[in-house]
Amino acid sequence: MSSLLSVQQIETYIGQYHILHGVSFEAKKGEITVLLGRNGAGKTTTLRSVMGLNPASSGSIMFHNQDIAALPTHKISGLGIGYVPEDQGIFGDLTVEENMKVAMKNNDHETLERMEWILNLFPDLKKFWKKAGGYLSGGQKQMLSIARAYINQNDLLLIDEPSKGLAPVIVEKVMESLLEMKEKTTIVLVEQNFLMASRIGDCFFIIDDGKTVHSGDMKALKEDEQLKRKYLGIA
Amino acid sequence: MRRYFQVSTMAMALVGFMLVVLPSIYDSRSFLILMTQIFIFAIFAMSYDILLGFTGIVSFGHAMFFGIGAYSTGVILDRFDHTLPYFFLAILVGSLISTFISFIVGLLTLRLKSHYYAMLTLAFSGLFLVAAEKWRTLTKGNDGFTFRVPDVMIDRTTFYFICLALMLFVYFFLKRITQSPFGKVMLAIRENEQRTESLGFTILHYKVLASILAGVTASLAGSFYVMSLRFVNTSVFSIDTTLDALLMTIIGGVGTLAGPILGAGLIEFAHHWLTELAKEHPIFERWLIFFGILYIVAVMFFPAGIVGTIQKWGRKKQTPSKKQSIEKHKAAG
Amino acid sequence: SDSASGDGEKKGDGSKAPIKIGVLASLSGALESYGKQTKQGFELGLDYATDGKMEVDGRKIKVVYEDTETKPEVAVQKATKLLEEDKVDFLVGSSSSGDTLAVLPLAEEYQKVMVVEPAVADSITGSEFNKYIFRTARNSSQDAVAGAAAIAKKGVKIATLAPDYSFGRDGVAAFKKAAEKLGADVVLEEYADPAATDFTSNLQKIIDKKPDYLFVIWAGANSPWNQIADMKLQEKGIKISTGAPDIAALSTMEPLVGMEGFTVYYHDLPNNKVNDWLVAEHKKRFNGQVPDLFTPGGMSAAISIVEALKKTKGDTDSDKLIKTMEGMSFETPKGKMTFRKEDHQALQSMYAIKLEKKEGVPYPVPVLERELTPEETAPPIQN
Amino acid sequence: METILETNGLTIQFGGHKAVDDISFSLPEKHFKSVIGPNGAGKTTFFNLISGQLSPSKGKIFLKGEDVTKMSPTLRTRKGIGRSFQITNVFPNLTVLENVRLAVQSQMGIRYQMFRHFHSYKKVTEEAQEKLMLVLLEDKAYALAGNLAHGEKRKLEIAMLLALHTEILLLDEPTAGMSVEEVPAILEVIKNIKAQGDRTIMLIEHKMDMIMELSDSIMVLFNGQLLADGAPKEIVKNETVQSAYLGGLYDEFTA
Amino acid sequence: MDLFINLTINGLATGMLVFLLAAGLTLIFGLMDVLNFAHGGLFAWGAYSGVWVYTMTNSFLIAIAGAIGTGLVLGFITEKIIIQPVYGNHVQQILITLGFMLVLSELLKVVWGPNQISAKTPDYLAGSWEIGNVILIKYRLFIIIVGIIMFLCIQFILKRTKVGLIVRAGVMNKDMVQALGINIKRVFMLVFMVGSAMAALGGVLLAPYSGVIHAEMGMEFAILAFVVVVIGGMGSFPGSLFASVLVGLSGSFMAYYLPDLSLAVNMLLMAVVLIFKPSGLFVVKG
Ligand SMILES: Nc1ncnc2c1ncn2[C@@H]1O[C@H](COP(=O)(O)OP(=O)(O)OP(=O)(O)O)[C@@H](O)[C@H]1O
Ligand SMILES: Nc1ncnc2c1ncn2[C@@H]1O[C@H](COP(=O)(O)OP(=O)(O)OP(=O)(O)O)[C@@H](O)[C@H]1O
Ligand SMILES: [Mg+2]
Ligand SMILES: [Mg+2]
Repeated sequence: MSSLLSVQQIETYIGQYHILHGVSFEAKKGEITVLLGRNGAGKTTTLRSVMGLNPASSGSIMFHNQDIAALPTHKISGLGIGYVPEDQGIFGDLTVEENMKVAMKNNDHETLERMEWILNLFPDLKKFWKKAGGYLSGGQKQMLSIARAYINQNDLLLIDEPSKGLAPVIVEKVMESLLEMKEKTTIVLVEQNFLMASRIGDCFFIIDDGKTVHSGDMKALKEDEQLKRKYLGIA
Repeated sequence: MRRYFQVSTMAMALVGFMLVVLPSIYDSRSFLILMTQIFIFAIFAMSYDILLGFTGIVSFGHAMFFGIGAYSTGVILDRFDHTLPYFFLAILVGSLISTFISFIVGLLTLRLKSHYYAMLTLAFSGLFLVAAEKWRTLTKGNDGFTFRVPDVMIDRTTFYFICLALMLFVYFFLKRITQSPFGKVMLAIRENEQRTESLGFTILHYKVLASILAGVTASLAGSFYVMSLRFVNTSVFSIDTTLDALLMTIIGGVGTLAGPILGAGLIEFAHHWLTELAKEHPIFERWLIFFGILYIVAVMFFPAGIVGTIQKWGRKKQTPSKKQSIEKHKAAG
Repeated sequence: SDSASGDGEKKGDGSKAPIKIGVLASLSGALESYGKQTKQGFELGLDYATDGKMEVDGRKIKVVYEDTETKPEVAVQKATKLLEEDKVDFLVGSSSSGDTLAVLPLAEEYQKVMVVEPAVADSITGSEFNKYIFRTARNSSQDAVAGAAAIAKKGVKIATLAPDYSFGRDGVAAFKKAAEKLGADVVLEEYADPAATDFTSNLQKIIDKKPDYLFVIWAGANSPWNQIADMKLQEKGIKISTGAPDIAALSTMEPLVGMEGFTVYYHDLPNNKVNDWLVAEHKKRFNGQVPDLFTPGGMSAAISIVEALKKTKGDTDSDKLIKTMEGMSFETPKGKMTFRKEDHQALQSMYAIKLEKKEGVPYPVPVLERELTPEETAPPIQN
Repeated sequence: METILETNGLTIQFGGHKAVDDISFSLPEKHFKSVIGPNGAGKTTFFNLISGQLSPSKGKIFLKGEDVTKMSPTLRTRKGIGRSFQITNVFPNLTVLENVRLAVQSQMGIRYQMFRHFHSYKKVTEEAQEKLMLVLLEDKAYALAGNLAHGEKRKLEIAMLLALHTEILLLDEPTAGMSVEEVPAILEVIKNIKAQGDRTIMLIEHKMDMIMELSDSIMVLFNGQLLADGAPKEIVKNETVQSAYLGGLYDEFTA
Repeated sequence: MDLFINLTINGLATGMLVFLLAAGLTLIFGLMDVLNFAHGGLFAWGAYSGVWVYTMTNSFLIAIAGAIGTGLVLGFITEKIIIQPVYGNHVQQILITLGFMLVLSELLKVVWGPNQISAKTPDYLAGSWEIGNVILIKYRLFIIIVGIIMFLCIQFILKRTKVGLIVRAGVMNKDMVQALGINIKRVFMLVFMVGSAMAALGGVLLAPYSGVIHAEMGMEFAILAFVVVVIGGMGSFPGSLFASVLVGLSGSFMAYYLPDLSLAVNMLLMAVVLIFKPSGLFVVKG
């Protein structure tokens, strides 16, 4: 399988801080790739660099064999990349409906179908369709954020800690939905919930101190106690 | 951090000293008047900064307090006698009225987002302007009136020293307040009101206190302003007066006390210099254009104001770089 | 040789020290055009009075112009600079009453004669007066008296409309007094927000009162003329009267063609040599433009100073100057002016006019009805 | 044991929607109670009512027998109810240390002191540093709080809460987004506090392993209503809880 | 009764004029949250360029088009140079836009001189009809109609497109909007230009209304526009319209019945509204 997204040795500065110094990873078509690492390791920054929100100052980011490292964010998104940010990025004064409307790139039949699928997945959103996003509960915001990324047909989804704040039953639904989508959409996931990551991930990359320090097959990681202890502090 | 504050205190003491010896070196009285006006506007701008920079409250009607001080002084010195005791009485009256008004306005609006405070103060200062216009028996309308000042204040050099002393006093006084625990809570309110509240601080008290502090200081500035002119008219209540304070504060650096002083100096000097140029070079006839460009350039090169931006450079040097801190982390872990 | 009283004007080498005059005017901001008129007038006046030599009794005249920006604090700063650094012997100015009032105490403090031009507030030669103040400009009361003289007669009913601030209120009070003295009846006083865009309420009340005249005192750009025309006051038999302003503002008075009023100055109204010289010289220097409302004022201020100096033989001692100037008459583009002894206000001619459309002139032109003599327009003494 | 906190028919309505619906419960002193329930069940809202961020449409709240329903959040904090926030809520442009110092300052009752320099309050700074150490954030003390990574902000939240030294701690998903590696450390902190035995703690979490390990009892909210309140073992056996909340992910607990 | 109609119609016309001036600010300040103190400069430029075009071409329609063009161009320049670096920062916005305001109004004097300039009303809009004692001033009726048309157009655009939503979303979280594939820079630019064009249009329509324009006209009306935007409710067009009409009518009636208070009427109105309904009369729902 070819890789849809290939990030090579990117370095990123935020202001005067040098945050990433050499992150590399690949996301293969049709797979779920998981980025792991402790707090402050640089996972979020990595995703933001891919999205062009914190542009990388060196290194390459290839998507569909095109270097997107220098593109502005909206163009990157336009190439078919969806993003669920860590802080959900809900527009608090807009209603759930309006939040979805802003996200929708098309208004065609397919999109409407997907909308239906999303509302079945997260019935809460339907329930609070006309409510301001800012008033939603933490978990509901998370659902809305995911829903906004699902509404368009994307080739690649970058999802930052989707399980955060979600009830176990919803986490399960999200997991199922990701597995369901993975046929058409390649997924890059940052996840602290190792249980979830290990269940749905195909391969993993561990980031520490702004560098990729390890990568491999998820199955192998699950079994490798030593590795888990070393990088993730769990046994 | 600690070192920085000491540096700034020393710097201010040095500047103070230089300003004290200045008149004996260069005794042009019109220059002294310019400096005196800078001191007074610096006080006014610092008072504004207590609101804007330290508590995060935007006001579009700060001229209200300036005007209250101005008219209290003008009216009392004109109606009664131009002696020192009456001047002190005038300052007291100005402060009391300002306290009262800022208390009321504060209670009415500080519950709300600062945005509405801004517009409501604009409304109130507008009403004061109309009142000053309409209460003609007291104020002689918008033409205003001249009055005499206490004998000790007639001499411009003496007045220069009085204003300088006052400015330094206000600076150190406000600085102490902003670095007190009280001041830290003001900063916290600026950053995140709701969180401050849940830490156990009654934010309304702090905001009202800040608003009173700012109001009284502004009123003081207003008193000395009309003392320097020996004349008062309704322009002290105008939106331009508020905007002057706002510009000086922002250009110098919001949230620093040296900023407003520097801002006042910068704007007054730039003004002086540009109008002088206007007399010699015809291209500067429209000197206001260059004045406007000055503001624009200031924002572009000193986004946090002059003092604020310099402070940021200083901080950059002081904080350990990210790499160092990570290494430390590793060594510890 | 040397006739000055010699209080230090001579330089050591015997050549005479120049006489210095500081002129304060709004050279930028909203009143810029007034300030520039004063400045041009003043320059012309000095030339005229000294025959282009720019000296009196062997002493050169030097002028320093300063911009007050129509801000009292700037005016004070600049006036102090003039007095302290330039060591001027006279102050002249300024374009706004506020600035001028703020500077009055300085004239007193430094004991220098100040010639006020063109600020109008009555209080300058009234409640805020000090003996160093002389005024070549007319004051609000003179305007009002002239306005009254132009229209007030026995039995005439007059309504007034003025902006709601000192200028308007003082003006109407003075007008009322003058008009009633002439036997007219002021039946209604309306005041509008100086920044108003809508005058319906005021005009409606005026229409309801059915006066013979509506006397308008207005300054500022948002004028009521359009709406007066739109609400057809003239068709309803209410004649409009007001002071004709400077040329730029005259062009906004198209709807008022036919109105009877007064003016301080319009270049072809006065008939005297000084004015002829002014108009000709002004055209020559400023590519064909005619002098405007406040140009002759600036010129008069200059003439008054030079005339006084001629009388003192170049002596700039203030007490001597004051004594000389009190009651002094001098020829100006507006004819003879006299500084009244009591309040140092220059009594001067004003002009009753009618606005008419003239071929080739893009604005309505004030046409002389009658020259109002200085005695006729003398305002009450208020200091 | 004595009851420290009690609610009586607590209800809040937003428009037509009852987010918290008639909840009566009581919390014994020095107890550790967890609150679980699906997203939007009203857990955070329940905390907001107790801490005073929201005021109820109906019902009463008693703290140590005193009716605090009408009190401001400020007063309640001073009376001993401290909380952390689900959505990270810090002072972004102040340093991490300053953030905690403000909490310590409040706890020590230094509020309106205007004329002494804050440096003369050494104890405050020391105490703040100590709290930062506790949550493994000491080397970020001089970073601006707004520049922290998400997990670090969560830790700062906890440090600020601890600094308040309140008798009651309301923890709203303290470890959400915290890395697998650090959760145990924070868990340790919470355990220590519990072990000291002088605090009453309420915890909202979705991490069942953590809840099972810490809780003396669990209450379950559903659609704003109190569905169950009891010992952890019993709660996880509840069928509604299993089907509508846990799903299959945590089979291990129910087995 | 006639009096009542006269006061109402003229109050309404003033209100509509205020609305035309405030509409652009409703976009720029209300929706985009930019404290643009240079907005008044755009009125003045609209008025001056419009009046100039009118004297050159003698066609009021071309004058209006000219003013709108000026507004668009100035809006482009302003957004690009002045506003872009300071989005989201009110403090910087105040300083930089006040600076730009000085530049704009002084440049007016450079181009057209410091004197006030008279503005003529086109013949077909000049004069008035008199029906009984009711006086209908043609130009004022025209203003009322233009105001209504403008309001309907804006409402239509905002309701039918996502622009309004995108702008509000962009103000809250610019990064996120971009991550959703929207070129927020371009959207802000366009909206700012439209807002500026509306300001310029307000300016050129104001000119014949008062008959004269001058370089300082901007600031005066800008403050009134800010007041209207705030009491109407930030970013709400129905709110701005309502507030404008309220300002117009209360000005007109107060001046008749309580002339002593008429100077204070706008400020009183704002104070009362803010004390009793701090979020403004209309809240943009969401
Ligand atoms: N705006 C910023 N300015 C300065 N430093 C920053 C900024 N944003 C992030 N950092 C720093 O960069 C590092 C990496 O942050 P990042 O958010 O990418 O971490 P993360 O791996 O996503 O962590 P978490 O699991 O806690 O979300 C952290 O040390 C953080 O403090
Ligand atoms: N201020 C508010 N206005 C309107 N509705 C609100 C408000 N606050 C909360 N709600 C609604 O109340 C319900 C309960 O929200 P709450 O935040 O308490 O849920 P929660 O149990 O904490 O959920 P989560 O686990 O997702 O954090 C939600 O449907 C939410 O939309
Ligand atoms: Mg992260
Ligand atoms: Mg919650």
